[in-house]
Amino acid sequence: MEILNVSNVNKRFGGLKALDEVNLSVEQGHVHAIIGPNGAGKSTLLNCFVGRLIPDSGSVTFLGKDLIGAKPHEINQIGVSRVFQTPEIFGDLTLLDNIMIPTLAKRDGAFSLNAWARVDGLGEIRDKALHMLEDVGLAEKKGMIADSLSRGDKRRLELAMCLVQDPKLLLLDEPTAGMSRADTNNTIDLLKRIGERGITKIVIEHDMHVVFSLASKISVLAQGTVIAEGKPEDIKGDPRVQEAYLGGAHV
Amino acid sequence: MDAIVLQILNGLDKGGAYALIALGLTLIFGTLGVVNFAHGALFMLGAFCAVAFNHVISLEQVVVDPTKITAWGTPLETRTPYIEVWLGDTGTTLLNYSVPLSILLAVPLMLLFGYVMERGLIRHFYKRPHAEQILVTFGLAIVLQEIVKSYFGANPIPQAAPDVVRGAMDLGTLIGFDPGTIVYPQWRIVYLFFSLGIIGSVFAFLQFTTFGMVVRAGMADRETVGFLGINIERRFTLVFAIAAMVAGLAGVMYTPILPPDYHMGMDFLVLSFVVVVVGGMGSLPGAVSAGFLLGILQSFASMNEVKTILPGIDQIIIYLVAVIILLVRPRGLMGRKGVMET
Amino acid sequence: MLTKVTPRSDLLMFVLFTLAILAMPLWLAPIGAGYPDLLQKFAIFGLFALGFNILFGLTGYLSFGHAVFLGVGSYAAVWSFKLLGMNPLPALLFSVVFSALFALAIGFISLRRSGIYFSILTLAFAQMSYNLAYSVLTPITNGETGLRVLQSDPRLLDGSGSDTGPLISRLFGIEMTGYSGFYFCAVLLIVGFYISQRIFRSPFGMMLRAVKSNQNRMSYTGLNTRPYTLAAFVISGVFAGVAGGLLAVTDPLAGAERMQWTASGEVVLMTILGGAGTLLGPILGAGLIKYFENIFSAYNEQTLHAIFSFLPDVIEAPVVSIAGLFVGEGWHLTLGLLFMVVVIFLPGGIMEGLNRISKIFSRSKPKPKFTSSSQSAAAAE
Amino acid sequence: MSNFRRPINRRSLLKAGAASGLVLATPTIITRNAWADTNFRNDPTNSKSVTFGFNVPQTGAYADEGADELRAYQLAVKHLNGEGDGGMLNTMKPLSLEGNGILGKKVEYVTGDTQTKSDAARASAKRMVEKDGVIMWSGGSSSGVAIAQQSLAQEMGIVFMCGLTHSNDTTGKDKRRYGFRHFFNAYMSGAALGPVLEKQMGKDRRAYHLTADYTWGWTQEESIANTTEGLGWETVNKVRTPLGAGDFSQYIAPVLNSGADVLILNHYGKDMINSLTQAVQFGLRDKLVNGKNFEIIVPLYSRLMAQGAGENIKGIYGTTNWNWSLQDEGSKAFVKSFGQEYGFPPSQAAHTCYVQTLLYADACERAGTFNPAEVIKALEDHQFDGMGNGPTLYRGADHQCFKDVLVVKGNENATSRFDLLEVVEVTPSAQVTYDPEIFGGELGPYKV
Repeated sequence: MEILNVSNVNKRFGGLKALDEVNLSVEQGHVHAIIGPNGAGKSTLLNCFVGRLIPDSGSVTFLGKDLIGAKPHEINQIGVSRVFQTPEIFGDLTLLDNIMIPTLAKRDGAFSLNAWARVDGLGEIRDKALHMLEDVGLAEKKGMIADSLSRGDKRRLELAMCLVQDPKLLLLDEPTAGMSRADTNNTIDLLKRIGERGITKIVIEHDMHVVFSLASKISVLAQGTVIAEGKPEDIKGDPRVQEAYLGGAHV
Repeated sequence: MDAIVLQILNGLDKGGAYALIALGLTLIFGTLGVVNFAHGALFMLGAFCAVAFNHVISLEQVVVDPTKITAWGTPLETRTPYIEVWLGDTGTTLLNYSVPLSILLAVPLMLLFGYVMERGLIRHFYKRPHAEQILVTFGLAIVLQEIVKSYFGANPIPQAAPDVVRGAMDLGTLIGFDPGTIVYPQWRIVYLFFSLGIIGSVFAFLQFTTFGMVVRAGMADRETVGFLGINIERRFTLVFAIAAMVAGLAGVMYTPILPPDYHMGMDFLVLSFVVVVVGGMGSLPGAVSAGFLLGILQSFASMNEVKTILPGIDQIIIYLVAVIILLVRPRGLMGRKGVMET
Repeated sequence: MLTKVTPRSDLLMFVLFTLAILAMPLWLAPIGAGYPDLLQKFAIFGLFALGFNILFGLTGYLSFGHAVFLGVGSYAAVWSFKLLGMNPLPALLFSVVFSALFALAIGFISLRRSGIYFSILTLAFAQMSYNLAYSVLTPITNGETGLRVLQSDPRLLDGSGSDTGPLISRLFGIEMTGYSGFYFCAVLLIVGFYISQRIFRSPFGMMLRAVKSNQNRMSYTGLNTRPYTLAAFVISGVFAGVAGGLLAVTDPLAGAERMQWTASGEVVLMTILGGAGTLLGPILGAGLIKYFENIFSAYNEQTLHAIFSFLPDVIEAPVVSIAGLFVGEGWHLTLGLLFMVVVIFLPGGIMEGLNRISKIFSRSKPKPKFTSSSQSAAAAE
Repeated sequence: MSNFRRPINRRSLLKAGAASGLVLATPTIITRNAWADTNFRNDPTNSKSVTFGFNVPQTGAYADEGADELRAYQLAVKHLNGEGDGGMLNTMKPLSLEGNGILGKKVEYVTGDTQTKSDAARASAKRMVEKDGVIMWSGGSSSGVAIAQQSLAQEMGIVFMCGLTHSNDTTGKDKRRYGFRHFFNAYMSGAALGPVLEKQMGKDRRAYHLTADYTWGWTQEESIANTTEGLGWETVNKVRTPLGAGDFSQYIAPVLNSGADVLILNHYGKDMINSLTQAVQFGLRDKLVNGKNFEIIVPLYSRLMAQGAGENIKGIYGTTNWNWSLQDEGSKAFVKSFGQEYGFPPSQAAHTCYVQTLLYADACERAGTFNPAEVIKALEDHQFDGMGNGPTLYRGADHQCFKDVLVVKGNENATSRFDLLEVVEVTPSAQVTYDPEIFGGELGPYKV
């Protein structure tokens, strides 16, 4: 079943054509990787999915709902979560708070004037958040201030913040960039485990090791257009892809 | 028609003053990222450089005549400035030019003060939240003005412009109006050209010198410049000193228009912030255009014809314009994204 | 506040706070602040700062025009006195309604921008209100002289003209001046503190901290930041409105100068001085500034000579003249120095100072960084 | 009267520490009874001294004026206690004071800062009443603040002797039984100026008003316009300017071509200094309009304003309550006494505050009690002389003093830096007296 449909999306920045008639179809339960050289428009495309950018033309639908013009929080509320290239977390709050906030957002919706309850009385939410922290291996740091985490831990925290919401579609913008090999492998394991929950994922990634360990389908973006699409093994051998990368990556 | 020309002239004149006062403030915002609530106090210190200079050169020789008694019971004193006693007519001329001459005092003094202030205080607040910058600079402003008050008192101290530019001049005759219709104070015209000159120099300095290029690069991206091995810190100190000097010069030259008192900085503080924000944080051209825009609009809003239709409009025009501009243009006229938005 | 925050510790804090406030006439008397008017001001400005802190301390939005709600609350209360009579309850209701409406309107527009742009928008609205109230709105505000209750006002519930006594607000026959006025304000301060405490510990409060921390993440987490900030803005506006209403209740007069930018700046200073984002800090800051304003300004040469009379004359004269720079007409200087000293050495305000002191006494306790609840981290700031 | 009002009898902060326990322990029943008809708040009967409160602007634009007021008050207290040369106690007629304090009690005082803000002034006054136990307070430099304190005085039952306040409202629509004003007002300024303006500028003039946009400005504009229109002058325009505008050029520029030949500045303090300085810079004084010299009038003058405006005041007409150059015995005695204490002559603000303090003290002495109801009656319709303004009446109907008004102009040949104003004419009090009914208002009860 198709979960996300992108058709004929165009986006210009001044004279630069960032996205040129992009078409994409993401199937439920798949891990769909988007690869391509720097400046190919990968992040721009992701921004069009979450309401950060509005395409000049074309349509983006998620489970039949039009995403264009919708606000970021509305898009999240219908089941799309995103991990950023540089982790976006609540830096001055504790790890536990960082997880509890998305948990509450899932339960109470985009706004709730819940000023009379006590956070420390929210047993169920708290347990769920603690559980999530354990899942990503941050449980013993739950009382720490998020800004004091290492970069890798911050990424894991952000991932946990998205996962705790049980999204239908998870967008990952270079989830392992800047991580050590060991951390990268941990993250791959983690993402695979999520796969078992049936969360559809779109991954932007440079690291082909990550791409080929995770992806069930790959789209290659170059200069704003999709130049190739298919299963990992097909893409590996595609000459257009190799040309696009000019041997710059270990394909 | 002549009324409108007069108000445009007045608006330019006001705008020049606003732009000049806001210039240093926006320079500090843009380069150092510091919200400087002591900027009004720097303006006031500049004005008091003129007062102090005048005090010094008009130090009086006091001749006491014990045979005559004043009404309040003290011996009669005859006072003559030393400078006139020593230099005669030259001394009188120097006294007459006290305000422009005090620039000579204000430039080194304000540069030094800016340097000390940045090294001693501001530097430690670059990374601190804006709220704390506000508190510490506001505290400094109060301290400065109280020191000035304890020495000079609270009452305004008049400073006269030199005789040659003290009166008004008939500008209308130059552009074909009837004599006596477009008459404008000469000192205000001097001030307008002075502010244009200072604004121009600051722009030229930033545009055409290597120093200026580094500072502009630093305004755009501080970390990168740091990576290039350039000591941006020291340059920022100088930028702060220059900003203090610009504020001080604005103050010196403003004294004949507005007799200075210790509180004048606070009176200008809010206004200069509005100008800077309407122009867009950290944008020099923005601050200058906002200064002129607000000046001209304020002049027009004060016209009787306008006030009869919209009573009280002259009282709120500055703020009303600020609200409208900020709603239409989120970062003011020329602000950059992400500056002072958190 | 370094220990774990629990419902129990909050209750303890609330009870201690209540006792401390109610006993203020006793323990403030030795430092010369135990007289009704200043006690009322402590309570009222404490409430004002408490409300401001809900906006600024939690969301980080620095309103530079918050005094407008203080002014609106005062005007609304005095109009209630004029129209309905001297009962403080309808007056406070008026204050709440009007300050909430103003806050809703101003917040709706100003919150479209953030950072310094937000600050300037709020400042602009407050200055417009102040300038208009002082001049062209005189029929509503009575301009410079200030709005007062007159014998000729309708006062529907009191019955006009039947009462020729002084026009003082009364609740069930109790005059809202003097110590009874203070206790009325104190009760509202305690209620305000309770509400503030609940908000701090609630999911709503956590969301407000999230706004301060990272708005981007918030919206990608499915939370709409605008209603959160607007709700915080209105709540804190209503706190200010009630404070303004109380100013009118204890002294039935409302003047435009309450809305001037200096008044808005004052509450910012109170909050930061005490410690923004902490529960008690803003109240301490408010108390300190009001104490300076009323007590330090009252010293004069005569009182200084009396204080230093134990010194020999040779020393006394210079000591008095130096001390004179900082009190009486120089009290602003002391205030300015205080701001600088606090912010340079105690970035977290007075509360940080208190925390450091309490740390010295409790070195043996475990590190505070690993608290198990989110709230303690913020409360310990 | 409610049971909740308790008079607090602590005199000074210094003693507060020791005394606080006692005060709190005072049984309510006693204080309740103490608040009977013959008693009053802060009754000093059982004390060896009485305390006055001097509430003056110590911060803000009027701080220097406040400082001068405070000097005068300190001098007045000295004289009342029999120290110094006695000043106007030597010239005051009739005189009941004996130089031994008041009713045998030594006079002490406390001070406070009004900040020239109503709220701050009332807070400071309440401190004096509630904490320091003052029996009277005085001071101030602005009408709004004076009116705010006056109504507080009525609520508190403590007499307030106004400092410098010039609005008609103070003793007009906002008059209070517990408030008294020695200073003159806008109406009297207008009435006094009229004849002089007629003599100096003729009957055919066109006047342009710039008016500070608040109540004092409006009452002065009205009073002056009534006078000048009575002379046959035409009023070209009345323009309201924001308080504290700083730069008034946008309001002054249109005057040039309005056809007016007189500019009337209804500004006070810094506003007046700025608008006058700027008007002169616009060349208005050098202008010839309709064949006449353009003139500027500043209806209310003070020495501090004259100092602030410097050269620009030369030849400009206005009125003042008192000037140190007056040659009557009272003025001479006061100037000498003040000058010897502080080294320079007093301002009109200092004078009015000094006189107010003496008048209050004298009224207590005459009433034989500090009970405000009796003191007020002693002040009402009291006639006196020798206080620098000639024979004066404290009118009971509105608590306004009626005395001669000085029309002055900026001195063109000053002999010293204090010699700024030249007295042109002393308008006799009969010419400035008016019917109290014209301003309405209600004084309120004697007992509160």
